[in-house]
Amino acid sequence: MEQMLSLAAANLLSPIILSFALGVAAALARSDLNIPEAVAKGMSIYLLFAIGFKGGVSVADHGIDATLALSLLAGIVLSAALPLIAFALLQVMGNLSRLDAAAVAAHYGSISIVTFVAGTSVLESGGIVAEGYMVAVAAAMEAPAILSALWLISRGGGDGKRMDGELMREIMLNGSIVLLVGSFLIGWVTGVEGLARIESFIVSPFQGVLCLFLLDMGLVAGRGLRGGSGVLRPGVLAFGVVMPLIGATAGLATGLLLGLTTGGVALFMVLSASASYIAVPAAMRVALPEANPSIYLTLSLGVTFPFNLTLGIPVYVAIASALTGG
Amino acid sequence: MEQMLSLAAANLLSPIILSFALGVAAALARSDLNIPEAVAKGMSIYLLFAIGFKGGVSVADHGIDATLALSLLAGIVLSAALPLIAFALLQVMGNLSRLDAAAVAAHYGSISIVTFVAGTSVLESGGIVAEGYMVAVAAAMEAPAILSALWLISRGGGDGKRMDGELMREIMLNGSIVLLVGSFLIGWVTGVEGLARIESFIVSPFQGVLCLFLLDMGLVAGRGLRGGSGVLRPGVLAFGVVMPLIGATAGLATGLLLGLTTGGVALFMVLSASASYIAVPAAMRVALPEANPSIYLTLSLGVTFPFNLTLGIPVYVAIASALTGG
Amino acid sequence: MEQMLSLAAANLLSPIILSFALGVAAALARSDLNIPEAVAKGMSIYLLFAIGFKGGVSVADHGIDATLALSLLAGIVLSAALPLIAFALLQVMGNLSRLDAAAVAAHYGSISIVTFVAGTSVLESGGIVAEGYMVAVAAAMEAPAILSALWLISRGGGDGKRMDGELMREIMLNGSIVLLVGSFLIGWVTGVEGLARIESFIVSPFQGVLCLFLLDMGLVAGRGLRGGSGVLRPGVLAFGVVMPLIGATAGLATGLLLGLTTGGVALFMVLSASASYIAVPAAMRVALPEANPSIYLTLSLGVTFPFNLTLGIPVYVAIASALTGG
Amino acid sequence: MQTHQAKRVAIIIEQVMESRLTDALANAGVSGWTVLPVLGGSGRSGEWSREGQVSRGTGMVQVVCIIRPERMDALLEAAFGVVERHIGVVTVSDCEVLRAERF
Amino acid sequence: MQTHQAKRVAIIIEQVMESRLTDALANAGVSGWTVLPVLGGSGRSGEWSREGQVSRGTGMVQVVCIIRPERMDALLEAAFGVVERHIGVVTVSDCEVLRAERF
Amino acid sequence: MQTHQAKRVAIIIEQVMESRLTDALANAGVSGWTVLPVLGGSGRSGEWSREGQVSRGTGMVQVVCIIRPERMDALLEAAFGVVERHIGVVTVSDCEVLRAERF
Ligand SMILES: Nc1ncnc2c1ncn2[C@@H]1O[C@H](COP(=O)(O)O)[C@@H](O)[C@H]1O
Ligand SMILES: Nc1ncnc2c1ncn2[C@@H]1O[C@H](COP(=O)(O)O)[C@@H](O)[C@H]1O
Ligand SMILES: Nc1ncnc2c1ncn2[C@@H]1O[C@H](COP(=O)(O)O)[C@@H](O)[C@H]1O
Ligand code: NA
Ligand code: NA
Ligand code: NA
Repeated sequence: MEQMLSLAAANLLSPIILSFALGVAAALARSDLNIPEAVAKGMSIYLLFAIGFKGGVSVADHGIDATLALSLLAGIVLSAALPLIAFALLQVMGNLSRLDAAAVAAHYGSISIVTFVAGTSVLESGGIVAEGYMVAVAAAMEAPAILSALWLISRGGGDGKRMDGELMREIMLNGSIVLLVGSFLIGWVTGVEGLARIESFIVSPFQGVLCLFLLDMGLVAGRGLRGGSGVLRPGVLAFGVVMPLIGATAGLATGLLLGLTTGGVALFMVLSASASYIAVPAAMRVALPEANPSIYLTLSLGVTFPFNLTLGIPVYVAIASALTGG
Repeated sequence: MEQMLSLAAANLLSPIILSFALGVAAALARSDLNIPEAVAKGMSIYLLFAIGFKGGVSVADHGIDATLALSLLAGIVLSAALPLIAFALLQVMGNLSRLDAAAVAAHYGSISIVTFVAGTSVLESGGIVAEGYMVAVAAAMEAPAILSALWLISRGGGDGKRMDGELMREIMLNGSIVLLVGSFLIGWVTGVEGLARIESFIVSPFQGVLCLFLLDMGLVAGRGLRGGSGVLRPGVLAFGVVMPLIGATAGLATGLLLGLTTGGVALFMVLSASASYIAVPAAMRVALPEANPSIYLTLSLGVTFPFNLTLGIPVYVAIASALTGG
Repeated sequence: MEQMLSLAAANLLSPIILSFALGVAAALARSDLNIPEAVAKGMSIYLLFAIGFKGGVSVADHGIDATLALSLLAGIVLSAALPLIAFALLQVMGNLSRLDAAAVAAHYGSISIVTFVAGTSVLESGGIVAEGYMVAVAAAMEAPAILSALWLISRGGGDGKRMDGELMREIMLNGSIVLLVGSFLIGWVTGVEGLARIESFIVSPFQGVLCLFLLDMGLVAGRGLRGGSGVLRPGVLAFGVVMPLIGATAGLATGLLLGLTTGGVALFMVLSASASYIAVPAAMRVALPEANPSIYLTLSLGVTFPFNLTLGIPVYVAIASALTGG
Repeated sequence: MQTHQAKRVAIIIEQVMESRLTDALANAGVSGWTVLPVLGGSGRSGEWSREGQVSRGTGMVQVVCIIRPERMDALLEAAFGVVERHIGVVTVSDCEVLRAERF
Repeated sequence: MQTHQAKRVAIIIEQVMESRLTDALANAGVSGWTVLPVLGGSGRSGEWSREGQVSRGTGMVQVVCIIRPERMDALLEAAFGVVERHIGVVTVSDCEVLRAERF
Repeated sequence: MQTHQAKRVAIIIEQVMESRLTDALANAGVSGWTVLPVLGGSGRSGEWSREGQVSRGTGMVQVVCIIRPERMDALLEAAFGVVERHIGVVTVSDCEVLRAERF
């Protein structure tokens, strides 16, 4: 408990969280501070490339763990199952329409890669190692939740043809999945030697870029809160905090069952607790255009993301440490 | 004197000044070399974040100086007073309309953060330290000059309602102030430990980013000179060189009175000598749309900025060194 | 031969080539992965600045070689002569219209600066030094090919007035030439001392930035292949591989005649073998708007660039090493 | 100078729908259009701006299409099939064009 | 396909005035508009382009507004209050819209 | 509110030709225009998009020009001299403007 508190405090006062807070504050105060879309996209490409590459190098370095395939499978199952829980929960807690509830559910089954990156950065500063292939698990968890949610809707009748091959392709080949998996493979192939050549680009400045990126995320989240605050009833708001805890618990169980390291268990918790706000919203705009984007975006980016970033991650890491004896 | 010359020469042949010169030359030669707006904005965000953060860390490291509050106050007074001098001087030297004169005056009371950054970089390469809170002084000096200038206009009669709450908010919360103050606070809170985590992002590449940023500034200044050269009469042009010297003298007196270090005095001179070209022009377009932007932009960016960058800064540093015995 | 194979293999499995391959694969799979135009442009500015600066520093460090002027002259002659060969070859191999053939020919006389950068990076990782002024030779080789191609067209009759002073100015002062030459001069003036100040910006992260840049190039090339694959007949496709070999041979002869170092000879081969895809296409859109851009862009960027990047460069380096005893 | 009657159809629609709309146009035999960026706007579903976007995937674009008057209905039919369930605005205005052989 | 008469008002104005203009529109009861980016232009106050901008804060945008003909005057009144002292151009043209219930 | 008849000429043309077109306009005595960015499009020379551009130098822009009806022919003449050999589209439509003294 004590460790948890000190970890949480250290996390809250780290440059990356404070940068996020600065962004939120600036947006709420309606400052015109803003980071150009192209620059923010450039930073996210950098972060994805770096995290994927380092994951691949770590796999090259430590060899493939027997549980790699099992972990991928578990990630897919979690991503597909969590929306069902979220959907049921939303019908108890909020009273969203079926469409809105399904759209929200899709976001919580899928993952937020920035939350994942923040998680790895907390692990690193605590000196805790994790399986390098967790970035592959992250990639595997992006899409299944979308299918689950569409299945929930089609089951309830309606016009049905929500999903087509084109959309499927768009989801599976969305830029962040491709970049994450691609750089993971590149890191795997080139190994420690390859890392040495680009280390001073992808390792040393990583934390600093993450600061500026989270500053932008804070701006975006703050704007979302300003605009979307009226949209969310208390029940739905509460869902944004309860659901990550449920997800984290599911991730914890999975990680322990698979016998992962402390870091691996913590990252499984982080992934399951996190909610998508890039890939899934775009898919929802195509497949469920009638669902209200303000609801799922405000919830995922304005409530769950800050919650995980500030309180969730240190708590998940502390629990994983306690239960794995790490 | 000798020291001044050698400092000036070293400054003129440094990569950052030469990059600026390259930009000016390319623009004058009408090369299509250009840096995308988003990238330039990204670099300015980086520079503001880095300079603010380092200032905060230095305050955390050395403790608060008793003169912090006094310095802030002095900065505000300087920023408010300099436009009055500038306005009077413009009526003697140029013969601008009252509106144009007031708009120009606002720019010279306010500050140019890039000039400030260039100043700190000259101090650093000379091994001269300065009070970390000077970045806070820079932030405090941005806005008062605008109010002074609007007061000058309203005093002269006319429609009066130039300033409204909305504009006030826009000025006080403009992105660069928020980022500078915010990262200053973050640096202060996280201290040397926080700096250690992001040092290889905000310290090591700083000078290099500044080079590319000044290349862009050179392009912009050169384009301004090309377009605006016809606008400025000799008297107004001369103002662009005389006013910074007056500002620097006021800054010198202030710094000495406050008993700052050599670096602090030099930076007070740099701030007072510099003229805004980002925050103030935008405010003028809203509050004084009848004033001619070519005049104030060409003067501030095409005349005063290069003057300070190349000759002004080394001279101010040399004088500050001589008078503080630094 | 053995050395050639191992160099080629090492090259193929380096992070930069794999990043390029990732980009091509993502584009062919129609992933929506993309790097914002502004960020890509920012990276290319970084690369040009860094390569130019380092070249200048190296000249400052080693003094001017007596062959500098001769090398520049040889580059100009090569750039002007290669389009004549290309034009003749295209009339044998493909059956393009005179206009299309001339436009393609211009691309192959001129150079691709990214291919050059990739070449220097292969040399570096092999510990092979080259004359620093080769970046100046690269700049000198950009434009003459365009004049040659326009002369080919005007000779064939037609309306003639393709080239005007404005276009000439645009070509000679195009951004990449100005930046390359400018930063070369800056590096020369500031020397090793200047490099020390910005080393951690332009040297350490260079390889990493090159990875992301080539990822983007791969995306662009892949999209070009997808769109332009129908345009190219087998004869024209073959030209895209044969012409670089002819160019490399001409470059080899020139480099040996001039008595350059191993690295210098290799870079002369790389420059002559490479085909432009930035400066020349823009010039062709102005001067030869009737020529089909799909042909020359697909050929240069979709065929010749990947060929040089993957196979060409290691082969050229191996040959240069063998023949100079390097 | 000789000009010809034509129609200018402007469709403001979400970016994610862009390729679906242009595919539908192409299927309906329309082969010319231009896509323009949009910075922001306001409508029945509230105000938005590119900068204020919570998700960066949900911006809008404007697709402009110049066609001969007689082909208008086919185009509107095709466009409407895509726009129907989505937010967006479709306007048509008269215009004249040079080089009518192009349309 | 059924279309309805409407007016298309296009206002080219400085970026810094954008929010003031859209606020005025909203106050006048106009709830739909679209903001388009502008790269550059030329007018009585000379030529400018986004790239050539000396200050990056002084670009322009185009605000496009589709409304029912009878509501035009209120809109122009509101817009004019903002545009009056500033550089900029206001044009009105006829157009037709699908889905008239939206306006 | 008092409005005046005018013409709106919109020219979609390659970016590299932009300055040549605006120079021609200026020579023909036209002093007002606005340049808008274009993201992509499709025409007789195939489909393209800014993102899919093989070369980044070959995008397109739209130049919009509001003029008095009587000056139209001079403008079209000038524009056509530049556009002739190039891909691109020229449209003209009627519109009304506020502040006619500006044109
Ligand atoms: N009357 C209008 N005039 C111009 N643009 C509009 C109008 N109504 C809606 N729009 C645009 O279409 C988008 C979606 O509108 P809506 O479907 O009404 O929410 C808005 O954000 C605007 O960009
Ligand atoms: N006749 C016109 N046609 C199109 N745009 C114009 C016209 N006149 C002015 N503009 C635009 O409005 C801006 C300001 O014009 P002005 O107030 O005349 O300086 C110009 O930079 C152009 O973008
Ligand atoms: N009918 C059309 N409507 C709108 N834009 C068009 C049309 N035809 C061509 N364009 C635009 O003009 C560009 C060149 O057209 P083209 O000369 O037909 O290849 C296209 O890429 C489009 O951006
Ligand atoms: Na999740
Ligand atoms: Na000042
Ligand atoms: Na070549």
